[in-house]
Amino acid sequence: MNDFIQSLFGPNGVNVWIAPSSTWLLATILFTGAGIVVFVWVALMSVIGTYAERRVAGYMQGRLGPNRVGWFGVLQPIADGIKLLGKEDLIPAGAAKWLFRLAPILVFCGVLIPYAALPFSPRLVVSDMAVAIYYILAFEALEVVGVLMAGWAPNSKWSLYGGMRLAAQMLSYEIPMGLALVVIVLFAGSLNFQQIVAWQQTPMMGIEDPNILGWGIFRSPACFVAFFIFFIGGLASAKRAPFDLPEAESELVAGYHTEYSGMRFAFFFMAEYGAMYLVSALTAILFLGGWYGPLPLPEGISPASLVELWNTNTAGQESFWSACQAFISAPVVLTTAGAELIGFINLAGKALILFFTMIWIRWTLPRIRIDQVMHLCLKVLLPLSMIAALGAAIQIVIMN
Amino acid sequence: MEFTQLWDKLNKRFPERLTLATESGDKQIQVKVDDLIAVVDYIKNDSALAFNFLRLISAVDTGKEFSCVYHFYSYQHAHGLILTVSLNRANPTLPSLSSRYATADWLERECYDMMGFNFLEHPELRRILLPHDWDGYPLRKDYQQPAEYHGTKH
Amino acid sequence: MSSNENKTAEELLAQSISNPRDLTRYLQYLKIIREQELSSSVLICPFDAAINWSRANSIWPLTFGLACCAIEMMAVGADKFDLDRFGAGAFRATPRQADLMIVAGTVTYKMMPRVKKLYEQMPDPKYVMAMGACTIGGGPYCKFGYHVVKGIDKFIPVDIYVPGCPPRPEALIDALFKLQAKIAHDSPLENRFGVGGNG
Amino acid sequence: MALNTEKFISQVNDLSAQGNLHTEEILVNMGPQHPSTHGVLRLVIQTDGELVAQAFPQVGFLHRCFEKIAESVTYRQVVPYTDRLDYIASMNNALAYVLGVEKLMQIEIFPRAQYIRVIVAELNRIASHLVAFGTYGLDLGAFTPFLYGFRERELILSIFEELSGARLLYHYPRIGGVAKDIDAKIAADIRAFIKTMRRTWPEYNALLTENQIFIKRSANIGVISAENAISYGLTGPCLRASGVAFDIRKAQPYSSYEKFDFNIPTGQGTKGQVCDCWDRYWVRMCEIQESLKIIEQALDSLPEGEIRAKLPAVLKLPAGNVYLPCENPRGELGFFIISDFQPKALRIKMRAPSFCNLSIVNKICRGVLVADVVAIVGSLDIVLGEIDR
Repeated sequence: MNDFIQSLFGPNGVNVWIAPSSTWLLATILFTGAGIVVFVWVALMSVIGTYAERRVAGYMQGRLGPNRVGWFGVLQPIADGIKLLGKEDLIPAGAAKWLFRLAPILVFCGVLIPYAALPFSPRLVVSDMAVAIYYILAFEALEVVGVLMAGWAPNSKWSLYGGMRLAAQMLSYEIPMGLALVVIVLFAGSLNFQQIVAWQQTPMMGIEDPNILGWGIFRSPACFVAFFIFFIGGLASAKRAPFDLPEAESELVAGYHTEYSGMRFAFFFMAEYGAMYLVSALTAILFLGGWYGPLPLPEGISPASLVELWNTNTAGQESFWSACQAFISAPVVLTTAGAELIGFINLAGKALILFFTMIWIRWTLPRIRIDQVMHLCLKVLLPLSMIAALGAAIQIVIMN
Repeated sequence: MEFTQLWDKLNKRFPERLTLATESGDKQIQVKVDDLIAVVDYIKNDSALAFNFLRLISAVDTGKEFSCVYHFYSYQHAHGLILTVSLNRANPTLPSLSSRYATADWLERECYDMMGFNFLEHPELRRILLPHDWDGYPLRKDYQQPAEYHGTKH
Repeated sequence: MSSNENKTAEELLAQSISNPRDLTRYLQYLKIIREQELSSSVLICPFDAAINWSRANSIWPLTFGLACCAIEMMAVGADKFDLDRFGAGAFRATPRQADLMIVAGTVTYKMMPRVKKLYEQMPDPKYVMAMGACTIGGGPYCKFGYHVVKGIDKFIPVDIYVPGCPPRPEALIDALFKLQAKIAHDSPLENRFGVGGNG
Repeated sequence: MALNTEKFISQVNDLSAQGNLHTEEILVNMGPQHPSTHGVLRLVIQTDGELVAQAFPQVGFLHRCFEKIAESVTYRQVVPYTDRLDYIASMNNALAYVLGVEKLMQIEIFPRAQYIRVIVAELNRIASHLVAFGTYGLDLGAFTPFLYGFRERELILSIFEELSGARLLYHYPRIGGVAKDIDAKIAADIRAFIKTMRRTWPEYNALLTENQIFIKRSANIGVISAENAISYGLTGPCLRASGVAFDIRKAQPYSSYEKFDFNIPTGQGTKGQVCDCWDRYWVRMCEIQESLKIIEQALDSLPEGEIRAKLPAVLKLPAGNVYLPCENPRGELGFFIISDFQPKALRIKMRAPSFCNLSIVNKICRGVLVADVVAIVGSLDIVLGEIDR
């Protein structure tokens, strides 16, 4: 049973803090708990996202965003959410009923599943997989299937256009985005996020602990180019700003979610902001050093699983309660928790900065046409990413 | 080119078939229905006149009879010309200018929609402003407002 | 601000009508009503209050500009009179995601079936605001306008009438407040399940 | 990168001819309620996938029977109805009507009233071009320029509020003069507006005009040749963008426009071919600068004197007809007034520039993408109030 869980969830399963090698039932409970935590995080991102989007848009357009609902308008997304919950459950007559209901679920899963491999801090990860990047890219394609379904199901011409446009857009941004990842993987030598961030901590050009200089971007010109290609591909995958063609407000009325209302539309809404955070967190980890950021991490202890940590620090305590207190106050646990927290602050900070730039880009740039998206991605970004990958390979051969 | 030179040139080209309207304000030239096309071709293609801009087609119901007023303008020579064609009330038909001026297509459809003029060889003469199942031509002097439309009282 | 306790329910009701967004005063109003067992029809259970509060503060209008009033509606959405402050700034293009249909401009007989279809396409709790004299009763085109519908309440139910030709942006924002007050005193759960309210 | 549509369409056709690719053209209804149709215009588009085969504009959803009303009310009562025709530039409509009536009555207008009318008409032209700038940006997906445009427009609206008491439909030009005089405070506000407008004009260029995506979306799209423009009766910025330097304020000056010097911006095809969407947009932006110059000159040389002529209570115009074209922000707008010595007009026919500007949509929207149809209709800057009358 043990090796089965470890094979499923990662080579050094031993340091996976929440998947101790114990019974199958405990694992499922813990993973559903983790799933709920991730769902709450995505919901929180959509709450922060809608609020930030309307306030930032207001600020950039010279007007105030929502500021009357609760303190400085903070309750505005909650009011939107409850209102959307209370709307009528409306399915158009000519729609394919089951596909119509399934589409938002698929889109939301397409965004939620990749969060399983996304670390929030050095050890705070649902499952630290060996093939994390591959897993994330694979399940992002699931979202596209959902949107195509949402495009076709309601039998309305506008959503059909939205779905077709996303298919064309997905085909064009996936390849350069994948190649941009190849550059990082070539350097880091592994698909696992722990190794990638560890690679960004290794000394570079003589500097022992290159805090910021060690980031992925500054490692080599190939990575620098790959960063921009990846971020543009990320914008296209989250259907944001210049690439928001599938739900083009001014051309296709509202693109693929024209016929959706109420809670189903809220799922599309949450999926959009979830995808935005996913892409910005991914860029932060791969190119901006993940949790190894400006705030220095305290010297964490050697990786040890939770159970091992528990046994050493609570030896000889009678009651469970005093064992917990001892465990919490144990110095080694405090430093580990401290490392987690600072790591989280580093990573989430960078991700939220990229989150803000996405919002910023949306409210400044006009939308580009669908054939220009394909031209940009296939004729400009693709050769660029190929050259970057080639450059990276040559650099590695030269270096060692 | 002053209106008097214009009038002489046209009169020379079409002897005693044009009459000068007598009202005050802008000078109008009265043209008969059947030589409207000839006059329009002449003033459009003649280099000295070169009226290439059909500014306005207005359908007028003076209570006694219908008349269709054309305003022309020439960008090269910067002079204007107004032609009027009077039609009988029973069956107002006149040739369409849409083959010569593309803007005439919509302007004539509006005259048909509002006043019921029937333009011959117009590509698709149907209502442009009012709904297709609207009965009557509103700008005629003897037009009565419909009591209700599709069930909505007036 | 005199303390709220000795205020009578009517005063608080009036204040909460004028300012439904203020959560605290609204809850005090509910507390007083429950204590003094006022007439049951006014009693609104907390769940209704929560739903009403969220619906009142997140009204998404439908971009549906017809004529001159549409330009004033755009001006209300712009910088000087920002409608987004009250949560009503997200103009949705599709009727499916809109709660409020602001009919801004003259409705003609040719446009009437479309307006009716759009109204029917909007999901429930939907509200209609007749903006401008033309939508209320034909406006300047009432006497001789053969093609103008004399007032949209002939074919769709209207919640709020905003007089003016075109009404000033302040009038439109005041109409939004009145609509919020109207929503704040609805009782969705009671209508739906007959529970809550006069329990 | 111009999408080579002919080659693409021919490929699709012979593929479908060989029977292995069955494509069907669908009719898409960019219906009367659509975020980017500038009001209640219905565009029935016959598309083959994203490629547009035909685009049929359908109008009449806002037909408010102006011409029937104009025959049923007296001359003075028609002025408020002319405000509601092109409701974004209502000063210019009322000015065109009032000038027509005064020309038929052959009465002399005081120079001060003429100058005030010029100032007010040019201010309204700037406000209309700001709305056109904003909605064109909105059509291409840029939300922020719309708000910038409205920010400056609010300054103009506050000036008009002091002048006429209303924000959008003013009833300010009256037969025989204007309603209220420009006092020192309003003149100072206008000068302040000119200063802010000159400061923020480069901001708009940075935001939209020089934006690469905007240029890619509007250059070489919706190209209208000069003959097509003239044959379809296009006037105003759409005509001038095709290279025809014709402006009624210069060609047939009215209301003392001949006293001011300003030049007429025409399309040079700086970013693509002559008279593509970008040129029409750029001609409007340059016209804002020209209007600022006119207002400045008019304010500096504002003569003293009366602002309104004494006219009898019931106006009886001599029998006759008049057509006086004026330069509206959207093109040549004029009222053909026929009177027969009655208090009410026999017939008033209005030339609507947007009506003719819109008629060319079907010709230039063939073989373009759906997104370009939106850009083309946006660049023509139509207002449905004056199309449907």
